[in-house]
Amino acid sequence: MIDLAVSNLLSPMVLFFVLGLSASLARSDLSIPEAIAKGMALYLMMAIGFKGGAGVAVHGIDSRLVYSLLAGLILSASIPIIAFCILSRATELSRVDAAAVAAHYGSISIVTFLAAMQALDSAGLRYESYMVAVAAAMEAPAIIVALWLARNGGKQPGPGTIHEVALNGSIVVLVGSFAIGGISGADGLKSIASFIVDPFKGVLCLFLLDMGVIAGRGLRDGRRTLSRAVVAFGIYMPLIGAALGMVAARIVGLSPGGTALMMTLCASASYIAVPAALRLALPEAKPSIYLPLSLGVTFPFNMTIGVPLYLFVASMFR
Amino acid sequence: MIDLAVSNLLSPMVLFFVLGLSASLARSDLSIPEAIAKGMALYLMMAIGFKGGAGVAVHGIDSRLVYSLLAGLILSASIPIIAFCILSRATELSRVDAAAVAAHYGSISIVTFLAAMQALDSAGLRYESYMVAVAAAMEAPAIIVALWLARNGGKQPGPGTIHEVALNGSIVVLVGSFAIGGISGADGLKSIASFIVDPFKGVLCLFLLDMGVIAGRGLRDGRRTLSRAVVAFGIYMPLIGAALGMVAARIVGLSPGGTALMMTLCASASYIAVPAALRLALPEAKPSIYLPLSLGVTFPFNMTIGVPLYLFVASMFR
Amino acid sequence: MIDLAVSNLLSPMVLFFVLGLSASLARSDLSIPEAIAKGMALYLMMAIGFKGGAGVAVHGIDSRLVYSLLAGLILSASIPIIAFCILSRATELSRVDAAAVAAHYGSISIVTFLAAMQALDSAGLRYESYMVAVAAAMEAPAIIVALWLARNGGKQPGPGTIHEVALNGSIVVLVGSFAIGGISGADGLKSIASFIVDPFKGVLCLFLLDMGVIAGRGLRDGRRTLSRAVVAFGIYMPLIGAALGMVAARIVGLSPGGTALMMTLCASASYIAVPAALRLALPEAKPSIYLPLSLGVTFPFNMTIGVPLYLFVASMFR
Amino acid sequence: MQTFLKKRIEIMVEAPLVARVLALLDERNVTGYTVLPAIAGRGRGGSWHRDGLVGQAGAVVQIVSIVDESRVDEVLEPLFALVSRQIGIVSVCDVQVIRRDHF
Amino acid sequence: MQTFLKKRIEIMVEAPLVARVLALLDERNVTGYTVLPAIAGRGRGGSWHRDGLVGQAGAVVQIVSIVDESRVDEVLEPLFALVSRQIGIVSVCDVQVIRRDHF
Amino acid sequence: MQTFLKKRIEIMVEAPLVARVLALLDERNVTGYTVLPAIAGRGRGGSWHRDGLVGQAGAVVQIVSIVDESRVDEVLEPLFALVSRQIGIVSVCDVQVIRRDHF
Ligand SMILES: Nc1ncnc2c1ncn2[C@@H]1O[C@H](COP(=O)(O)O)[C@@H](O)[C@H]1O
Ligand SMILES: Nc1ncnc2c1ncn2[C@@H]1O[C@H](COP(=O)(O)O)[C@@H](O)[C@H]1O
Ligand SMILES: Nc1ncnc2c1ncn2[C@@H]1O[C@H](COP(=O)(O)O)[C@@H](O)[C@H]1O
Ligand code: NA
Ligand code: NA
Ligand code: NA
Repeated sequence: MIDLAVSNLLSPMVLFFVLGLSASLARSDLSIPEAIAKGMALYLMMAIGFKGGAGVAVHGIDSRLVYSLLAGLILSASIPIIAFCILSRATELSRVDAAAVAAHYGSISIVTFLAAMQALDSAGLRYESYMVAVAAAMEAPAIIVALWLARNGGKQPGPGTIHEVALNGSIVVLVGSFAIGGISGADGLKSIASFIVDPFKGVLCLFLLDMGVIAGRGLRDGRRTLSRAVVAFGIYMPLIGAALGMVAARIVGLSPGGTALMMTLCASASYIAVPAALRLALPEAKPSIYLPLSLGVTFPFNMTIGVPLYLFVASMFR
Repeated sequence: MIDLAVSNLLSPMVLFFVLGLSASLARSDLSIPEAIAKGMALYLMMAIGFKGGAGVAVHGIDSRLVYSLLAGLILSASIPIIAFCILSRATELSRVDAAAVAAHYGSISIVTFLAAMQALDSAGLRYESYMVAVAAAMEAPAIIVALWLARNGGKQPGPGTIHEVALNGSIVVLVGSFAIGGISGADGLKSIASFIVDPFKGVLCLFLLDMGVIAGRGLRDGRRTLSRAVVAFGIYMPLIGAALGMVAARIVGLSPGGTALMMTLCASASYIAVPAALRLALPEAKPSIYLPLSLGVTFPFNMTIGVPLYLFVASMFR
Repeated sequence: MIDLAVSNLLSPMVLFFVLGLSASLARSDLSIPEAIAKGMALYLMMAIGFKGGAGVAVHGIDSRLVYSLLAGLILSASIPIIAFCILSRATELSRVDAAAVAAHYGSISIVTFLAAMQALDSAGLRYESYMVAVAAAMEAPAIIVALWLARNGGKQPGPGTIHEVALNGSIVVLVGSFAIGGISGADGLKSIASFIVDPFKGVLCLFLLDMGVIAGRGLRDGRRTLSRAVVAFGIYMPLIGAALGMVAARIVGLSPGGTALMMTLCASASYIAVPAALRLALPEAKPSIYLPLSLGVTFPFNMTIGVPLYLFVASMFR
Repeated sequence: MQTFLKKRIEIMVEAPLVARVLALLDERNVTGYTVLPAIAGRGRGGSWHRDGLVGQAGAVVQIVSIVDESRVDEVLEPLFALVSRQIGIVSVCDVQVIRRDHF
Repeated sequence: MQTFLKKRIEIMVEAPLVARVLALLDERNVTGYTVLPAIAGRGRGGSWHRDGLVGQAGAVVQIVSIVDESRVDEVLEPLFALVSRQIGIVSVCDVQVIRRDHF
Repeated sequence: MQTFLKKRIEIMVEAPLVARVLALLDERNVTGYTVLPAIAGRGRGGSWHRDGLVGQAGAVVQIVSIVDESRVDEVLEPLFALVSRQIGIVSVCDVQVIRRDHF
């Protein structure tokens, strides 16, 4: 366990994240241009989507694929309800703010997922290729549930909002690349491997440097706007999510690697897709609560402590 | 033929193009930052220029190089005249608009050229390295001819316009990299191969995802502004161009691969350099006609049907 | 010597620089988006920092490391004094402008440093990995000395300025990556080598194309604003700096490669970090003097003539 | 030189809302508008910065539209309704233009 | 605080034309100008968006120049001539500045 | 529709100075501001362009802040002091806003 945690904490990936975080907290002017960050995000989506699809093409479609997708959908829809109940009791947040925060924890952070995949690769643990599809499936449901929680029978999200979330650029690239990878198979993967496989880890390091800077900014904002009870939620909620993810993964029968990924998905909180959707669908909720909480508290927690913990727990099921 | 077409249509390259196109038509917000798209375009120019130049350095200068350049210049100057005559008869476009559209078809689309090169590589067909130089030579002449057609003896394009087109950034990078490749030769190529050769195909995939989005936007705009006769022109004109290119390539004696590339150059229509030049030199012409036609009709046609067709026809000369 | 110079001048790296320079002087509209240029700069910093740190991890910490850092600090603090004395006598610059120019020559240009490292690699000359740390150490001291020269006992730079320079984004990435490379060692380097090692040279070529364009712009501006005496200073000052660097390197006992790098650091002039700092700390100094001088005169001089010269001189100590 | 009095409407609105504002302007047959990016800002709800990978939430975009005086109210009313629950600032000033027909 | 009345000229012009507009301003010895990027827009000729690899055609850029009232006509006349055949909108408004000498 | 008179302060300032200008606005409790990028410009000190890897020196950024008339002087005085030694242009114009409480 300690070995795994130390080797994860000393991986270039996590170190670059910490570098960005520290630079941001020390008020360095280090920053990555928005266009570059978006370009890298697109690249990472394209790469994991394609690799996942090619993996499925090679290993064949598993009966567990469908169960895993179902499990993901159910978890993404039920975690917000649990989060909402906890927030209503344990914090001072208003109904609307609690629902908004809950939506973030039901949805996922693809960067945390990437970090977990990379940690599995380093540890030599294998995982199901289709977990990428599960990640994509878990992006949206939480938003719809949260809107229902916020309104409690009031007016429902228009079809506009659902369309916007489902055809969100990054989901399109992820799912589309997954499909292209599935069609192209091993040959396709080989033909573009020197773009999407070889430099992948390095790009992820540079990307995490940026994410560290952003998380540091979130942390600084959070100091002013978040109460202790809310910060605590940002740390124990991932553990609750991970536990649920673990149970679901065991029921579906995922491999230890797949279990670790499912735990990571449930533990992670969105900070891009969900905030944008909520600004349209739930403008009364305060971004100054949900953004710093997800980005400045939960994301760094998962990157440093959460992911190695989930890996350790999952690896016991070998 | 069907094999070739299917394998081209199912290549990751075309699939990513189709993904972008579909996302755009479904009104997804998928988009690539302008800076990233420009950076990739620069990279692709640099890479094909350098590889072309290094190829010439290795294989020696071919007597056909000069004839090919000449053929390219003549085709780029004469295709607009043919296009103009057709447009004047078959469509309702004004003299100025017809000349503007004609200019686009005389000039070339470097992305279509790249796609054809990649398809040739996949099919294992070889081509002359200097075709890159032919592509560069064909960028500008069409503009001058078209201005002459539009004015029909009226005032000529000032030296400013010609300077602007000839020293256009992307031509400078293409020609400059060709020269640098020629000077550096095989050693130079080897020293930067892991930047310009290995990831090339993958970058092209990501770039075509973007081009698909742009083409989709063009297609959407075109629906509103283009008449049927004009849309039809955007589909049969590439075939006429390709036929002329084929004849020229046979006369010059190009290899089957080189023939396919010459056909592609003649069939493709510009959508970056020519529109910008025409806004200065022929502001009366409506961009809402020539942009969607070239980008939304001809470009997707060539990417999906045209290129495999030209390859098939050219491969019969083996 | 002539061999070395020719092979350096005909390396793709220098040829791309010259391409950018010529395009800019011929008023081509060739330009690289700011975001891409910043992204490449970040990449290059990350790559040389990491490689340097991993190198130190592999070869162990050298007692000369500390001496080299010390030498760098002393040179960076004393070169501005020498430059200031020369400028006061040989040019018509005001006290404040002379101090501002002097600051640039005490600090360093990391791109020139990269070009020298690459030339050493091509020539098969080895150098100390920690020279990257020396480069980082030499960025800031010159600024503080120059402010003191400009004010001559007047008000000192506030702690704000020093904080801004020391936590400047690019220094943070360079030093941080050096540290991460040191912690990750050879294994870490291997895991991201296909991102930071393989494509490095190619990225540098594209980056130098951009730097050529910028230098050309500087040269054009300089023609209008710089007197002959100032231009001359921009050419002989690097030679003085290189001579001092050579002496220091011999005293410290650096390898021939390390000596060439130390000479290059002393010969090069900053054009990003120092100008930004001076706009805050010494706003009376005219950017229209120091920017074109450093960027349009000294930088191209070092890229074409300086670096091969320093290599040749240093290689005689073999 | 003869110029004509028009109104310049400047809308600063949070990025996720831009599509709706533009749809509204289209609906009201405003002759044209231009969208300008912003890189940073501060308001009562805290500060934001566009560097790095940031979502749209928080960021603000500027929309400029020059319209005839007679159209101003027709545009402001629904804009007010739209922006009142969201983050947005609308300001109007007098400008002189040289081409009357364009607006 | 004492301020001085000047004119703020705002030119929205299609990107390929920018170099010519700036050359014109230089010729007329305007003391200064600043060019701002735009990301999207709509006019009578349709809409445009700067994302992706798009050429310059269609895209619009904003040029802002603050000038003395006495110079306005001198600048507007040739601007009108230049812009009349192309895509461009010129508007002028009153502003107060704090440094008189600068313009 | 009822509107309220406010002042729009537009500050064009060299990029290295932006942090200090924003700190000043924060200090004076201005309710908000938005920072817009610029891509090129010319002034008495020559021209600049943001393409390529350029440092911050030379480049200009635009800061827009809409404030109540009563606050204008309070903001302009220290701005003037800050900008007088540096590169910067401050202009103020009248605008009508639709939400009074925001400023
Ligand atoms: N008075 C103002 N002047 C200019 N921009 C403002 C002003 N107030 C707010 N903004 C912009 O609108 C965003 C949201 O403001 P708020 O809703 O007050 O948090 C800020 O981050 C600024 O970008
Ligand atoms: N009334 C307007 N206000 C602001 N920008 C405009 C206006 N009309 C046109 N534009 C801009 O100018 C471009 C060309 O307009 P047009 O020539 O009408 O097609 C549009 O795409 C907009 O970016
Ligand atoms: N009159 C003006 N109108 C608009 N922007 C200006 C004006 N004068 C100067 N600028 C901007 O301020 C920068 C510095 O001006 P200067 O201090 O005159 O060199 C210029 O590069 C422009 O971007
Ligand atoms: Na989750
Ligand atoms: Na053609
Ligand atoms: Na130096």
